[in-house]
Amino acid sequence: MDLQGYGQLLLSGLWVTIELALVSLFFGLIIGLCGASARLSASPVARAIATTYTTVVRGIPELLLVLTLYFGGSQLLMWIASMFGYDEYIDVGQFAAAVAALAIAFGAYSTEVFRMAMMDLPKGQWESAAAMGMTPLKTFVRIIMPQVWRLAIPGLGNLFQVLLKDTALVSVVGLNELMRQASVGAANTKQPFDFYLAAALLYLLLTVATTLITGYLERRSKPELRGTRA
Amino acid sequence: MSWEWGVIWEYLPRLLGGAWLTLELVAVSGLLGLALAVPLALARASANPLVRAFPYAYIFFFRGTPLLVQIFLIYYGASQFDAVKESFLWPVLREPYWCAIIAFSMNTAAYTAELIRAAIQAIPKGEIEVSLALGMSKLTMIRRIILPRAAGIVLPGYSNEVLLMLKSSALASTITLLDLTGMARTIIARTYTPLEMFFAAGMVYLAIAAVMILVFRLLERRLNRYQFAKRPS
Amino acid sequence: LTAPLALAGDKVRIATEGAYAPFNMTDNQGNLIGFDVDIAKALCAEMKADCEIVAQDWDGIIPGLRARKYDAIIASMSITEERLRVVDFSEKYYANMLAFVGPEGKTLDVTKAGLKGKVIGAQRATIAGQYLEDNFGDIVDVKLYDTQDNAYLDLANGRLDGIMSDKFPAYDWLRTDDGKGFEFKGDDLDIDDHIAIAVRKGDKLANKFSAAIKAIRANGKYAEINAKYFPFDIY
Amino acid sequence: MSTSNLALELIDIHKSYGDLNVLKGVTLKAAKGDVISILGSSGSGKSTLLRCINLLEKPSQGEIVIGNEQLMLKPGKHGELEAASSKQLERLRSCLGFVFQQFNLWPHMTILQNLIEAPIHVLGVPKAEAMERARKLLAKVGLADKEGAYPAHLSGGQQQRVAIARTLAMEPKVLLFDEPTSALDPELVNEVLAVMRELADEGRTMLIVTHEMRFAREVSSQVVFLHQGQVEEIGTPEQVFDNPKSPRVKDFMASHQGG
Amino acid sequence: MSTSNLALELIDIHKSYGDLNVLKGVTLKAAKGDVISILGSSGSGKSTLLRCINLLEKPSQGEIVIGNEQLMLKPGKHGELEAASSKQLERLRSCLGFVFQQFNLWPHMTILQNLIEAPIHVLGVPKAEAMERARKLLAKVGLADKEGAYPAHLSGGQQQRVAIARTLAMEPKVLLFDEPTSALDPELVNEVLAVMRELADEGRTMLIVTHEMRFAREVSSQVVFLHQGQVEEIGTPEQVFDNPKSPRVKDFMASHQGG
Ligand SMILES: Nc1ncnc2c1ncn2[C@@H]1O[C@H](COP(=O)(O)OP(=O)(O)OP(=O)(O)O)[C@@H](O)[C@H]1O
Ligand SMILES: Nc1ncnc2c1ncn2[C@@H]1O[C@H](COP(=O)(O)OP(=O)(O)OP(=O)(O)O)[C@@H](O)[C@H]1O
Ligand SMILES: [Mg+2]
Ligand SMILES: [Mg+2]
Repeated sequence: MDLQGYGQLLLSGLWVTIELALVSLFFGLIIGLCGASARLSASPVARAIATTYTTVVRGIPELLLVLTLYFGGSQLLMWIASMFGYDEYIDVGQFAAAVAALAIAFGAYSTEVFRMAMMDLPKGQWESAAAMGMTPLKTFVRIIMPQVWRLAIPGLGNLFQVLLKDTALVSVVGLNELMRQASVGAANTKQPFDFYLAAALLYLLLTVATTLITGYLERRSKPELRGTRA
Repeated sequence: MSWEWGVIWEYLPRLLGGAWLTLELVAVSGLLGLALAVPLALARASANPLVRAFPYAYIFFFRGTPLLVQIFLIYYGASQFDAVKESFLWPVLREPYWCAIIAFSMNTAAYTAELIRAAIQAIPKGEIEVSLALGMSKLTMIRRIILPRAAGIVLPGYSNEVLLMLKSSALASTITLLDLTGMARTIIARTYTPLEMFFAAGMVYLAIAAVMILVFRLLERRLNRYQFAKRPS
Repeated sequence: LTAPLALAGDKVRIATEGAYAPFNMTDNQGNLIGFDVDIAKALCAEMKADCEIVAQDWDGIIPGLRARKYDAIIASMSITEERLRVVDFSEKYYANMLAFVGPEGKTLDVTKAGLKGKVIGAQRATIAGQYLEDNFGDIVDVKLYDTQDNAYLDLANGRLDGIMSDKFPAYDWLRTDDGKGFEFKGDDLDIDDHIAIAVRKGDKLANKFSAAIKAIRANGKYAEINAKYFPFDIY
Repeated sequence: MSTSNLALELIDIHKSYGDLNVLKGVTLKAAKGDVISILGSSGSGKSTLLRCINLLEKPSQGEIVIGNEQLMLKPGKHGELEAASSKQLERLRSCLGFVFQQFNLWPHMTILQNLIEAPIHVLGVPKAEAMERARKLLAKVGLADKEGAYPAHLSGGQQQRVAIARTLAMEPKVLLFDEPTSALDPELVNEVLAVMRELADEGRTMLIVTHEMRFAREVSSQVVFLHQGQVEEIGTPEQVFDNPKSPRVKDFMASHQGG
Repeated sequence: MSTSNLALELIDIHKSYGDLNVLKGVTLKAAKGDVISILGSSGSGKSTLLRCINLLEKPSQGEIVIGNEQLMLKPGKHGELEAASSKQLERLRSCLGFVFQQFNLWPHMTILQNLIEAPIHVLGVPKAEAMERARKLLAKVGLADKEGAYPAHLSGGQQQRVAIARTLAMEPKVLLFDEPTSALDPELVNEVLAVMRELADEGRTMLIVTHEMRFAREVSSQVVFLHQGQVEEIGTPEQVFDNPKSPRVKDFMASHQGG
């Protein structure tokens, strides 16, 4: 495989991909947690909003989300700002738009994962904490979250794999992530196979890393599996 | 920036034509992928490490690399070899339609196999043991107990996978197919109204997704009716 | 949305695609190079403007301009009626011609009768693609590709009988190893296709670019750049 | 029974699920040191009654007094009563120890962490003190060596003993047990009953829903028999077990003796 | 006991998990019509023994004879024995009815479907005949009206009765029960015991692992007491319950009488 010196370009793309994926993961997890709480909440309004959100976002292509936020985002922000008397041009950066789009998409899928995990948790776990006089917030943070987390890790790991590959869509807003760099390399050297294979190998590398990390997190979240039976 | 509704209406019929191809691609490769996924999942769940190895590698590769690369390698890659071009496969492989179907089927098979495997392993062990205790052969048990039971468990996850496949099918446009996205792009090339066209295409995707979600919900109600039916008391 | 922007002294941000050899390309250090880029630099020098050249995917290039992500597009973009609805153009900086390319030794009669039933490829979202669809769409099987390179690949793979493309990039490709065994078929098609610089509607920058283009044509700078890429004048 | 000696009082508790009236006015008093066993056939409302006491289920009507403090209730949206002040509810709940049939230990924490969690985060006990107390309780239920283990590593009987210790760590005024042994293998039941017997001997106030007749007879100061959401019979163990007045209680005793 | 009258014979069954020797040579014979209860404390190997009989667990050593046919065994990879012919294993398994503690009904099938599944797909009984037989069995266990319901809609006792009927639908030569009532609420136990008592009266050959002492005493022709993987005592119910020779059995009986 001869990359004709374009190897470092690929590596810089790989770095952008990782950066995008990690930042989107962070915000996506927050959105997912809120979404799942809303879907399971007693308030019908919160439930309706969350359900609409997951249905719509899971139903439309991520590409559309990226485009809308990147090109429409400035307009929307400026329109909002103008209501407060601020009339300057507001730019939505490429990175911000891409992260927003990816996080919104990831949030929709992870809402479902968190919801399943929360539903899988026996009701007794809430009740035993409540029966001791814990506040609902404390119960959520100290008792429920740690357990939801361990149930959700495998599902989230899968979603992260999807997210890694979805980063390829944001090249449309001018971000030089891995797939875009591969196609630039391919276009300029006329060696598409070398470049797409190289990109595939780098993605596989990320997959291996993701698998190892989720495996580690999963083990760490279940301390009782480490010890032997007493 | 002005927003042109007129363009959307003018080109809607062509978009819908593209949507039809999208549906066709998803349906055909969905079914093929499912057929491929079942044996893969069964092998992957096997106790024998030799039997597990191939599906493991297959699933690892197809889930670990972008679908775009897979399509590219199948469509442009395979045809680099004269052996392929002279073989009986060429009439199939020269068609972008079949290349897309092959790529999508193999890709979705990997994801689906993983889902089915998880479902098989989620069947309570007792239900399997009771089948053995009643004298069922392995094959009968797989056919009569394991697969029907796994089907019910896998359905919610599988509906997600089909939605994802619907959206990934947009990559068919990279190999000259005029699916919904390909059609939208071709129209954009003429009208320079990318936002309007992507919006319109997005809404068509959303409509298709909504119907699919509905169908899956009905299917789930049917397959898992034992959970839905009201307990008489 | 009419804030004053990007006049002399300000920074001018210019977008190009970076994947359209030999006009705009990316070298293995990630730098943008090529005819368009050289012209852009020459024009900026002429205008004494502080310029920055950025790479942008083709699909998002006009929306990005309109959303003020940059101020001008110098990416071998043809002036068309549809584009004129949404952006303004400077004067042309070169003239494009279309041509058919096919395998050496196979006859490809590029008349309506001769092309009947053939499979011809072109890049989507290009003048060539549209010309092909408009003029031969009813008789040939048109295949549209995301990139020109994919079209070349399929030509080499035998899925295509020929390609309709912009002439100059094809000329460049025919000189590479991959292009061996292929040749232009028939005469060039001059369809009065002018390549120019796109700016936002109403932006005075267009006039400044036009003036600068005239100036570099006059002072020999243009010819110097032209000679780097082609042995004939492409203006 | 003087008022100052009152540990728990339930007045006319009603509860319905939709059309189903599960509790139809239950009144019950427990003085400090009382051990009250609640019997009744499946579906008679025993668990529901217990869960109403600390508002895990919301009663439709009734009053609840814990110690000398009345739980303030207000009508909620769906016709049932809810706590008027969540502060008060949380405080009163921490005075009521509830031991579940399914243990409900927190699987992600060690045994010791299970025991100190609520004292620290609800009562605000300093960590060192909470740990000391927890270790004493573990010794008491015979599990001193298990403090670092996770719930998944214990047998059912051990888990239930930890659950009891966890409840005791809050030093509750009243202990509520909902069939604490029925999720256990017959062999493990005795472990848990032994711990409960000890608690009764210490003079703790306890309400116990159980199917262990022999145990109930031994430890209870009062036995309550629930039938279709009402108190069918109440009295000393001798009265209820040996001379029940109600024919329904007679039947029940006949089918459960020796079973 | 003449050979032709033999229903089941186990000869010197051994089983270990890694270093743990769970069964250390168990020999047992059941003639047609015998009802053998297997007692023993938790962990003594009762379930393991039962599961070895139909090779749900693979024994490390031993012989198994069902009716007049010996189950052919061959050494497997990890030192344990496995069936030499899966055909024979399947056939012999269909002669052994196994009733699990956890019922293990197939939740996606109706009660009737649960009953006809194995007869049709293992024995090849025509569907109409299988249905007719299934309905008779459902009537026998008192659930004639439930054939269209799904398992989730039945109470535990009803589910266990369906599980028994499903096993009977195969017309097995020997019935094996592993604590068939211990997953049930005390109220529901009697339903299931009643059905089992009836089967005993019909003269079925049964091996029953149970903690229901009264029941074991009533229905058994023989009682086997397992201790640490060996037969500690065997005899008629009178011998084992009232005059056990082994001190270990004496202790066990003392702690279980009346419990
Ligand atoms: N969440 C609920 N929704 C509807 N009905 C319920 C609910 N919880 C309990 N019930 C019904 O209320 C009645 C009383 O239930 P409860 O659990 O209090 O009985 P119990 O006396 O504890 O029985 P058991 O001995 O079986 O535990 C039952 O008929 C039950 O079906
Ligand atoms: N799969 C296994 N791996 C390792 N050890 C096991 C396994 N299954 C059972 N054991 C061990 O074998 C021993 C006997 O278990 P078995 O289930 O046969 O006991 P039992 O007599 O049925 O007890 P119980 O009355 O509790 O059901 C126990 O010590 C148990 O821990
Ligand atoms: Mg109860
Ligand atoms: Mg057992």
